[in-house]
Amino acid sequence: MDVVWDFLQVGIVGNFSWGNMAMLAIGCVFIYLGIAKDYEPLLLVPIGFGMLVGNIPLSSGMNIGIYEPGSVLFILYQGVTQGWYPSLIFLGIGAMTDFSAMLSNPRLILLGAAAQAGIFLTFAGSLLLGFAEKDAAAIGIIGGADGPTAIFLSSQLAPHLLGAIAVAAYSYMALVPVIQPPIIKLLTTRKERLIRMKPSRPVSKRIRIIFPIVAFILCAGIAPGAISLLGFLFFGNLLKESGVTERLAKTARSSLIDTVTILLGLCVGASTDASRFLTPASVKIAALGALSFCVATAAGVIFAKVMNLFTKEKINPIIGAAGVSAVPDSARVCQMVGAKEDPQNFLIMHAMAPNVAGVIGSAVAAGVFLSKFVMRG
Amino acid sequence: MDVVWDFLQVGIVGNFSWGNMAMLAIGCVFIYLGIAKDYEPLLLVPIGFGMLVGNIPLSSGMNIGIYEPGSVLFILYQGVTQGWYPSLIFLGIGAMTDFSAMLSNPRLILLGAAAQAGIFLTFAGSLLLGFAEKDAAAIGIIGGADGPTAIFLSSQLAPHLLGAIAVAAYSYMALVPVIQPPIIKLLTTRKERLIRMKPSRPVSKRIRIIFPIVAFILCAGIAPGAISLLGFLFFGNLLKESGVTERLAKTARSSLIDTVTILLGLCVGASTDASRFLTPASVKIAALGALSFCVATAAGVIFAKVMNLFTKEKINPIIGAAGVSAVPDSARVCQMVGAKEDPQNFLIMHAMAPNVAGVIGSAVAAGVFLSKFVMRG
Amino acid sequence: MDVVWDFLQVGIVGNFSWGNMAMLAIGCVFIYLGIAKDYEPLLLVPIGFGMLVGNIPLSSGMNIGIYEPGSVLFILYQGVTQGWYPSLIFLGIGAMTDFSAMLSNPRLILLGAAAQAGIFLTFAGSLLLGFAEKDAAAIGIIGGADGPTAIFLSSQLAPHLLGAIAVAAYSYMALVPVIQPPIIKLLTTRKERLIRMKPSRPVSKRIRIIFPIVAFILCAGIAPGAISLLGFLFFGNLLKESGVTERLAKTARSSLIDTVTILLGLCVGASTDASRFLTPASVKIAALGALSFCVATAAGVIFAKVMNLFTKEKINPIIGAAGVSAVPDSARVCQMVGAKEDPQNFLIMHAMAPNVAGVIGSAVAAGVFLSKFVMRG
Amino acid sequence: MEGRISEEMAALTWAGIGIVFAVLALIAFVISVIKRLDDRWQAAEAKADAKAVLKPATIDETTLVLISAAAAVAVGGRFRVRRIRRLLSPKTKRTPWSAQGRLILQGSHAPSRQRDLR
Amino acid sequence: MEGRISEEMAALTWAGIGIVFAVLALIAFVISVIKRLDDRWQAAEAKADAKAVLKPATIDETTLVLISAAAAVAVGGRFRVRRIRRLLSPKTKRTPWSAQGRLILQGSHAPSRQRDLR
Amino acid sequence: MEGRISEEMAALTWAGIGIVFAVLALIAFVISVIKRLDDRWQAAEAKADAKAVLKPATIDETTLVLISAAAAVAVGGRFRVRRIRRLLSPKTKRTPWSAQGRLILQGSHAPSRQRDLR
Ligand code: NA
Ligand code: NA
Ligand code: NA
Repeated sequence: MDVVWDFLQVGIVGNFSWGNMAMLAIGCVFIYLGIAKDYEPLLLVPIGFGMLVGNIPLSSGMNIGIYEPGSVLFILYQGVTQGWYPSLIFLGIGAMTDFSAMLSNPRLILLGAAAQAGIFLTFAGSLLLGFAEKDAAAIGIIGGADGPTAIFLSSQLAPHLLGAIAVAAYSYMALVPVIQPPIIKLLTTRKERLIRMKPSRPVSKRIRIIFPIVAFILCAGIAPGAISLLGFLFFGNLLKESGVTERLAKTARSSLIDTVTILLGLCVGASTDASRFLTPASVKIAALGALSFCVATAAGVIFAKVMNLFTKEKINPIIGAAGVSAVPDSARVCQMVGAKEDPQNFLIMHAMAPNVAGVIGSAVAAGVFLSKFVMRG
Repeated sequence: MDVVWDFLQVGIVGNFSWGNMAMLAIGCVFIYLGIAKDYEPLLLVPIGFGMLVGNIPLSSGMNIGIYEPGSVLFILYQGVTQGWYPSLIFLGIGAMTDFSAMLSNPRLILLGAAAQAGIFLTFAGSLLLGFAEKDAAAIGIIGGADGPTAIFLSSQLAPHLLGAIAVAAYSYMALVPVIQPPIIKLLTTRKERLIRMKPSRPVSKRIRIIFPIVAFILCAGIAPGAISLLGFLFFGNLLKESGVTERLAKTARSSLIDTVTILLGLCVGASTDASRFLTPASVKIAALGALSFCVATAAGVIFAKVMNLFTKEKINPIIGAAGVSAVPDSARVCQMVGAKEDPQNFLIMHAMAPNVAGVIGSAVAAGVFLSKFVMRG
Repeated sequence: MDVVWDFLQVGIVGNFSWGNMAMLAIGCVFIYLGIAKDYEPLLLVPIGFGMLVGNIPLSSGMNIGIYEPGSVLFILYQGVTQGWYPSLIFLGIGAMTDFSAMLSNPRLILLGAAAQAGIFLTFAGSLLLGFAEKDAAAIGIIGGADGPTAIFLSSQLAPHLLGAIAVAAYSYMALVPVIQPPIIKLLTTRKERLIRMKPSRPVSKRIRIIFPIVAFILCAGIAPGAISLLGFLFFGNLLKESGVTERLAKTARSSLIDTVTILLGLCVGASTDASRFLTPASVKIAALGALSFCVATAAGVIFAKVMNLFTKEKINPIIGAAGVSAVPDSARVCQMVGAKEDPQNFLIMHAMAPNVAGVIGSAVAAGVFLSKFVMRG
Repeated sequence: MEGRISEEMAALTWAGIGIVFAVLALIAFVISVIKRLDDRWQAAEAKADAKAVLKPATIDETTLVLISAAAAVAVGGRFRVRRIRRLLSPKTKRTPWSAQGRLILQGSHAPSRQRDLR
Repeated sequence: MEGRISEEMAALTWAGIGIVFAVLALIAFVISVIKRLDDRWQAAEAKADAKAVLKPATIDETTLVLISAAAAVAVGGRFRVRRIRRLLSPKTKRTPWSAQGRLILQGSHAPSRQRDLR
Repeated sequence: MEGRISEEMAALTWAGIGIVFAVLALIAFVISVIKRLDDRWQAAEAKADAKAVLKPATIDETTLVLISAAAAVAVGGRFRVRRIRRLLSPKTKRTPWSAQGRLILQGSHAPSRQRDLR
């Protein structure tokens, strides 16, 4: 029975590790949260199953593991490490995002800018915790609350932290309904939370077509590092809004984004091999990520209150929290928090404005880091 | 007219070969069988046309042939040689397979295991016919009656035999309705073929969700070589069953699997260049493949009879033949054979159990060979 | 504020160029023509936005530009430079093209052959203008009025001219309704334009299935250089006509072709970096392209008139213009021109015959050039 | 017959059959165990369900809010949502990307474009 | 004009036109021949068809069996299938992957989930 | 705390916030300007539209021609198209690939196969 014995050696028997067992358990928790709690299932289920795939104990050299060049997982993982899965996901997101709410009330864009403060303060915090500069930038972007942006920036600046950063980003995005409400309540008075905002006016088709073109040139002209993300986001949006390329937009927002989501989730999950993932750095990243989300939420809310000091038409500061992006969960959270005080107050329409602006904002922030750090090295 | 003459030299005039003509004819036969006889048309039509594409006589050096690095066909063929087309097809198959029949009556899984004996006996037979060890393993897997598994294992262990193995595997899968009935009848009595089985009970959603997770960990833990196949199969199935990722499952079982099926079929067909394909080895492989199917069918049927010696609720041994996989044709064959004796005997529901178990079984067998031979090589 | 200043240096501030500004303007014009004028929007909108993406001024070394190995755009652009995007588009076109009109009246195929004279005369013209032989061949193919063919041939023979050739080809295809009518009128009498043609007879399913197989073997046997294009075109058509692979044909003509169209358009546009595109060569190519279209149109019309000298059933020479391909715009133009003289004269059905024959014709022409020039070097 | 089978390969032949058998038998066994557990869970749940006879909500809260909001904008006054019938499949409900699309759309003011995101 | 055309290239220009013409003319010729053959086949088939006036089955046997099976399970007794009308397109009938899905589903015992695989 | 922040990195922290703010503020400003321009355009267009009370054609000319052609073939005589109602979405109208498919199909003589290209 030597044959059987040798055979068992290459599997769990010969490579057992408690780290892998822990990661298998975490994978199951991710799947459970996705299915039973309905937290971002399109992300948590693939990532969770990917964790299982990446943490089956096995001998290396079998051309199976995601870090073994030539294996199927390694090949599919290249879309992550080379950064084009995130770009294609942004293409699909652009083709499904309606910027009308934002275009109708442009001043709300500033809330989406304010919330990105979380990114840069976490960057500083990461430096304080001893991370290298590039790593700190990649960790900071967790505060952007945008999975594809975080993965893209990590792939360019800190590939060795990609798994930890992606897992942290998606975890906190899934936990938005838990994290944000207490912070919002802490920073606002009941009177503020009761503010009703005027229903905004419709936006003409012409503006919706011009917007992606102009916004792309502005963003990319100033922060060219954002081209690989915003180029695709605004391209997808133009396909959607042009009215003559609906066929392409439909494919971009259905089979194309679905395919990439499946592969991205699976590969990101599979990259969390215990020996690479269960490290002190991952713990620090998790802590910094949580901090990042809180700071971003607070920054958005506080900035809304500041804006109210200078304008006549008051903004309900709750919607500042939607500036973190995490589309559309964080806009839902705003609606929920507002409705607790006044069930007839429909904030979600207004919250979509900072919400989508936050996506642009974090892509610009990623562009800033890329311009700074890729050039140097 | 030198120009015209030179031009003709690079085409059929300068490179005529009877081998290519024969392969063109075989390609036409494949297309004919697919269209007129409706034998597995989704596989035979692409493979058949691929044979035409791969056997047009031409001078090498034009960057066109599938074996010329840089040509379009070469690039698309990489999905086959690197093994990720089969994995993606398994993702789609997982997203369209309902394991309910099997979960409802777990003991029928053993029939799916028994039929894999064909794989290992053909492996031994190939060694006897003088094939090298790795080649013999790849040839043996034809008995698994599962195209993607056969292609995946060949790509890892015996790339030079890939065309012959894939063609043999798909040919016999198409011929299942011809091969299996006589064997079944030979090995069973009329009384056995008349056995009626109880309609099985429905399975809860919870079990259908837990199954792909648990089954993956068990299979991959013991036979990690199967990860590249079963990881994708069970991932696809989880996407289907979770109820919250239907969107991803739908894309996996429609545009994703269709696209890969088109490219895989075309490339496998185009890889059967006459000079590589028309060899004694191919003839041996064809013979071994036929043997393999027969042994697998017999093993499934006989094992069902053995199980009947020990259990009270008798199994109709016909459904043992469905254990070879070749989903769903071989389950249909079981129904057909059973209905000849008793038109009111609905075996197909029960036959689906060993049928899908057989898919898992042959992937595990592939994992066994991978563990054994990749490590050494 | 050194940080801000350094940051601005990598963007538009430090890399401003009037060339890029001009290209941004041209990109906007393309988008405008696509959306407002409805000229081939599925091509002009992606190419136009691609021009924006490729002409944002930025410092090199940021891993963003389409010519920087490793950047997202570079990776996606490989489908163009390696030539497999055009092949996949031909697969989709094959799966959506109905060759019935042509099969019903085979002699009209010759009109599709005549119009390809434009390709070879432009090839000669390009040599006269001083282009190298390979470059001249790639420029000539613009007269084929078929985007994927032009891109494929350029990628193989003249990669440095790919952007200019693709832009010229698509521009003139969009301008077909402007270019063709005066030429048609110049070369035909009113009496000729009034010729009515007999409605053609239906074609049996059997013939529609046999056609792609036979036509592929004939074309590829004589001009094997066309395999990478016609292999996919006829394969797609077989999937469509076989009746048993509708599922694959549907994916090929929807999500697959859409995805590739998006990426091809974006990348071709992004490859028109001002420093590479705004050159005298591009101006010459634009002029030769226009010439090419005119010659092709004229050749088709004149050949129809020549055919009328020898046959009894007269051909309306207008439909000769449809031989340039530019499917289906140029067939529409024929209908339009004919209807001006006699609104009850339905030429479009007849014009589809030379129209689709023209696609095959230009692919064969590309095959001729490939056979000639790739072999040599 | 030119080839021969080494002892190791012969062992592999039998071991292979055994391993495949063992893995599938293990799966069969584990499924049986889980099924037995599941039956108990289901029985327990059935009991619990029997007590909760309340008709379950057929639509989630966010959607209800959005419909109310849309109606509020359209009607411009006070009103009550009495009954909501779902026209689209309930499956889409849970997918964030499409939900995002839907939410954004509904937050927008171009109702005639809703078709786009279907 | 800076460039010039070598003799070889001039030959290629004319040869190219000729080759394209020849290939397409050949295709046109072969199609004509095949069409003539096809006309004869069709005539022969039409004759044969005229004899076989039997109304063709509108549903394949496997499907009939499955419907019978489903009914048998549901009704739990003996019965006869009198007439079957197809609700889905008959095209799907022949595609193995989807047929697989359909078969497996129908072999399953969760009829309410059938929607998933459409 | 093991790490420390260099002066450059501290500057980057604040500059980063500032740049993101500046870019988004610029977008907000440009949108406002464009919106104001658009309002004027729309007002001008509304005036122009008010004059043109003509009911617009609901179908493009090519399609009309094709329908006429098809009818001419079918009826085999003279006739007049009185009214055309679109059954498919008007969006498909503009996509060349699908239009190609449709046109070719309609140019073909196998009307029963039209389903394939939808
Ligand atoms: Na953000
Ligand atoms: Na099997
Ligand atoms: Na052409």
